[in-house]
Amino acid sequence: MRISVETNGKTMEVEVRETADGRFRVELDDSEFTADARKLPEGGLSLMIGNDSLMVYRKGDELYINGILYRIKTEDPLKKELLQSSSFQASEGAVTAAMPGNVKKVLVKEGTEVKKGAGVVVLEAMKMENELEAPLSGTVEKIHVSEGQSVEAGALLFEIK
Amino acid sequence: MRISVETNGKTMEVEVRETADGRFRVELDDSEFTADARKLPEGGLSLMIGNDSLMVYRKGDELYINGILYRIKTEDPLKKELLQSSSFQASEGAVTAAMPGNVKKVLVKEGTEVKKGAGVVVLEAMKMENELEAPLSGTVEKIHVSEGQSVEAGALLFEIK
Amino acid sequence: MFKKVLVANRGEIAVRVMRTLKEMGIRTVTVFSDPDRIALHTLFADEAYPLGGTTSADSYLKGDKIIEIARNSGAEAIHPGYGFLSENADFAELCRENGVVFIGPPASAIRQMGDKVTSREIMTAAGVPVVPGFDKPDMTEKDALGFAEKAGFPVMIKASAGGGGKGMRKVDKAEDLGKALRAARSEALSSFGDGHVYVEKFVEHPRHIEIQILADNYGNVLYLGERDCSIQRRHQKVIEEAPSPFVPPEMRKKMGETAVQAARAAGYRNAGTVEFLVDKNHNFYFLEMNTRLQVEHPVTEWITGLDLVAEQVRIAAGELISLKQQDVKLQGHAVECRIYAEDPDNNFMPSPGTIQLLRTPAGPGIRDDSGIYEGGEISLYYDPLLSKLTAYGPDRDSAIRRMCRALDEYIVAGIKTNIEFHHKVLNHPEFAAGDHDTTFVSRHLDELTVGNSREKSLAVVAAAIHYYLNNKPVINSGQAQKCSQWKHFQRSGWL
Amino acid sequence: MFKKVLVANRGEIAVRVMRTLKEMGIRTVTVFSDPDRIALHTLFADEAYPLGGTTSADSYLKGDKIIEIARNSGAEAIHPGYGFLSENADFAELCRENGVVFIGPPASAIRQMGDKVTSREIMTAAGVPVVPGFDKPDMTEKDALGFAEKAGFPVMIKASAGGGGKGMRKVDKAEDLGKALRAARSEALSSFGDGHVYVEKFVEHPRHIEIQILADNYGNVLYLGERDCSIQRRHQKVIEEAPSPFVPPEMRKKMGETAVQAARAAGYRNAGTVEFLVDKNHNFYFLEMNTRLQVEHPVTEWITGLDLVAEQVRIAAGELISLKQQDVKLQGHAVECRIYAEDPDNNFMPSPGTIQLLRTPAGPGIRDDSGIYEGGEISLYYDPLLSKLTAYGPDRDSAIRRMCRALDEYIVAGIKTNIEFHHKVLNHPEFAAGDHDTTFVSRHLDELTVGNSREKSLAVVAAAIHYYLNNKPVINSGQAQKCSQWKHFQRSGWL
Repeated sequence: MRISVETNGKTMEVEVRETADGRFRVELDDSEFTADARKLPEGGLSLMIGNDSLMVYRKGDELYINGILYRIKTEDPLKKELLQSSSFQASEGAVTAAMPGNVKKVLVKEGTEVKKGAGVVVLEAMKMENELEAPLSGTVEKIHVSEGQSVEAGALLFEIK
Repeated sequence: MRISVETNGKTMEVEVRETADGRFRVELDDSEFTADARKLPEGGLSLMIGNDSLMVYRKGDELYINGILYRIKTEDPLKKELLQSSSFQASEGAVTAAMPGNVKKVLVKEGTEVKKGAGVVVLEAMKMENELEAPLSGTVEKIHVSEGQSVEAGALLFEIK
Repeated sequence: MFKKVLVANRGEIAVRVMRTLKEMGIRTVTVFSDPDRIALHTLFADEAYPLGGTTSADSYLKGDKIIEIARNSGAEAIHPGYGFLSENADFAELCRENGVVFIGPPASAIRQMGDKVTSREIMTAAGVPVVPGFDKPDMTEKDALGFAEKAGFPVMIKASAGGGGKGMRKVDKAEDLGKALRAARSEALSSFGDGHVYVEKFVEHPRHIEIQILADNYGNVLYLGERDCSIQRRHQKVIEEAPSPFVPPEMRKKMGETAVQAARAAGYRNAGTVEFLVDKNHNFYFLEMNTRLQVEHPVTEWITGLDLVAEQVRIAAGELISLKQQDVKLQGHAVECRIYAEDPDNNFMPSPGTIQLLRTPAGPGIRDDSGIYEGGEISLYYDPLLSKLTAYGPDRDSAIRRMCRALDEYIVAGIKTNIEFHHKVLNHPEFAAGDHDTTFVSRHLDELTVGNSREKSLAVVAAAIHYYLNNKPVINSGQAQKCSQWKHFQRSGWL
Repeated sequence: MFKKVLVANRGEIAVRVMRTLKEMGIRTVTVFSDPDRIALHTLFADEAYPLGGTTSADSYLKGDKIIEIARNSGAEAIHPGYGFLSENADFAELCRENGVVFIGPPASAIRQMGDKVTSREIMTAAGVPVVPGFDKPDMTEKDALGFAEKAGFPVMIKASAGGGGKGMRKVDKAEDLGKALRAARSEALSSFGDGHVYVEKFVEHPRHIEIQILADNYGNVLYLGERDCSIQRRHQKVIEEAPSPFVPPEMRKKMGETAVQAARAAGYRNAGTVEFLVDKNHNFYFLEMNTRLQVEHPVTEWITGLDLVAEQVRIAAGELISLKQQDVKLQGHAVECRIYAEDPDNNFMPSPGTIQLLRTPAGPGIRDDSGIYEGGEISLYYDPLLSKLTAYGPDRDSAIRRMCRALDEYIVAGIKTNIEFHHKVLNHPEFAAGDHDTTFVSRHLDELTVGNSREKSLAVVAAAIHYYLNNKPVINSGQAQKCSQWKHFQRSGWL
């Protein structure tokens, strides 16, 4: 199976094959690796790549190898094409919450003209305030939240046009 | 629901009811308890009985309350009756393995007459040998294992008649 | 001794305090907000009482309600932990009025030390060095200039009512002073409704070094060595150590004795911390006194062998401190890393969520004071401190290497944490040399936060195999196709 | 210093040794048997090599294969842990012949100390006290009686080739001696094919107290205080502590200096332990020397602040011991509980199986050296030691109370363990008074093993609610009935 692996903004193509004895051959650039894999309780994986013993846990894009965190995206190139063709393109002026939080303040009204970098909404979480700024100069088209409201990570907060 | 609870060889009848507000009323002997219950990750349970905070984990007959182990059996009296009427009665002279292990030695042959307490099979596990004795005087009817064999806990080892 | 004590806090510190109470044979009571019904401290206590509410103001800051619960449950004393009500003089007073022992200093000491100007006055009167400064109603530009030229530039203009850097200006030379004074006054007025400012000598490249003290009701005041808390981000400590690599023995003694003087001047009781700013010439200046248990108290426990919470409880119960100054022996070195739910690569933004996977370090010289468990929720309503990891070794170098080993064992998935950030700080040559000050993190921010710099090719191979196993084409029976890929993986022959 | 070291062991000790190696920046290599492919030590190592085989003899005892792996992997040294090859003189020699450093004493010291008669002779010659005894070819009843009357009854007849209590007889008075001598000879002959016996003074109510020593290649030999290991079951230690509540300072010094004498007499290098039997009058007698790291070394690490594995590695690499005798400072008190997979209520029978649930203790003064993880298998082929839990406190009482708190936090489900047994020992008045000897467990077996004696009514209520939630009648839709009860419980509204 061909898999594209992205890390630190760089994408690599990796070929993984299962061999007859239940081991794995992995090709990456010009190198070839042989690996033995065993499942661990709670979703972990023990890999012996050569004789390097790796304890692997994966949650989303987070890959832990012997306790060390790597941010790595993996995708099947086939699936990726499918996804990209139908993907939703978010507007440049739309701002979403990077973390769950409470809307502490809404600093401007809908229809106001703002400059790029002007504060629009203040989110609060865990004793810390975070002012979200207009990503571009323009008009505040829509504010989707009101003061005191709590929002999830990824929630659309406001749009500038 | 009526539940029979057995601990330290003593059986108690307990009545558990769910109340309208999602709490529990439990009657035990002359006492009544009110409890709030929340599920914890990995199968645990947080109980507030009165204001006592109990963290409860259960595996088989082992009940852990705030880390302290209680051996407790619980059964639905209805189910219990069903089970008892059809239960398999093991023979008095049959000896099973109390732990998984390796059969280190078989000390007697089938057909031999043995006295109660005579050694019949030696099981070995974790650097320790354990000699299993005849539970009654009689003839070694059948030996189900041979030297060097590994057995699971509960495996039938031999029968005396 | 008390039979039952209420812990009016949550998270790691509530659990840590209850551990000692349990060791002392004292029954533990705690309180919990609505989101904390199954938080670790609620589960850990012998008895737990609902406070209702979600925000801190609606729950853990409800002093009257907490005192009522203490009385109803039969708790004879309240341990406030840190934060929340721990430095609230009114709460301490209310406890006393209701016949509940507040495990901390008297309300008067909290009140005096809580006010910047008052505490500065008390310390000056007691001969404790403070940062040279000048304060006068309606201070003119000429007044300020007179001070600045005597003390030497740079100086700092600060709002009396200040906090969070507002109404604050650093002034490097005489000609900038007037403008800075006006700007600070105007900002102070608009931020706090009070335009009063004062001027202080600016301490360049300061280290933050604090002295732990213990004071009982019988006039005994002890110092337990110092902690160096110079690694800070956003004016908040992230790594602390004891002893400080910057403090020679004679300075340790002098700082310790000065801290005792400060505590006596404040009429202090129980455990407390006197914080100092230290300049590059080893001059130290009183910064403030924290009238409670510090977050970083475990590093002092490591090098003294003492249990500070046990000392707090004993002092509050009217007992003597368990030892004398001459019996305090500092041995070895300890480092603490505060494990926060935050993203160092994104301006240390908090990261609430569910702990999907948790592996905690253990073994020689490692202590983990945690308030979380696998599957638990990190709520956005409270402080993002997940755990305090401390490492001990015979010397600074071995303690640091031990900490690095433990950080590698520590896995928290599902939320972002600063574990990798800690690793980078500990491996930075400036930190390794003990040559850092409070500007360390901001000066090296880029080096400390750009992702993970370790070797990656095995990680790529591992990621690819992991993906393969979860997505490989199912070629067996129709039955298998109904299962998730992972289940199929579990059943297939290669395991 | 070494760049790469192979750890030829498994379980908790392999993990513990690798932790220190990682802290020293040394790459870790280990070996594993077939059942240990995903054992913790295999996962924990940087590199792991299959040994094949299942039993110890077929895997971890294959010295030649392990040396081959060390050479092929580029490991410069082998740490043997305890057990397995750690006291095998031939293996130590084979390492040397193959240019691999054996992290332990020279083969000659292992060989001499491994033989009961030789070690007794060496110690006697060096002036180290041994249990008074008499040994002569063809010893007559008269010879034995002569000794017994001089030394005083009771005496012990022991087989030279002995072990496991066979060929051993305790004799209380002169008229029983002849019969006992004949019986012991006959039993020794039939058990070992060698009827040679000798006679020794019987030490009544002995304590088992041992001295940790360190010896480098430059003639430095240090003693690091004693450990009291008198709590034993089946002649195996279960609870150890340092210091011993039975040893006053002057005796500590005398025992330490005697142990150094013993180590010098044996030409010893690296870490080792001199075991003594101590009678009620504080007389101590050489028992044997363990030429390796002891299971219970963490209690010494707690009170000295040292890392004994790091000292072992440094000594093996030709470095000096990191400190001098006068720098050894003992501070506080430490207790160790060995957590075994065994059933104390059933004659301590081993209990292999799967760890279904694991909650480990943490917080102040607690160290858990474990070789297991949740979901892992405890194999019947190896030692049943799961973990070593150690607790530290400023004094014995606080260390014991801390240990009790930690035992309450410790949950191991799926197999039987001795956690509750430990709790009972620690709470026994004789242990609390420090007044116990090696007969403690057998004398109090009934009190220590009859189930759980704590208050039970809340447990019954909890069990009933747990049962109810997993078995309550499903009254909703047909859909729900397809799910397991627990799933239904997860979905239902009351959560």
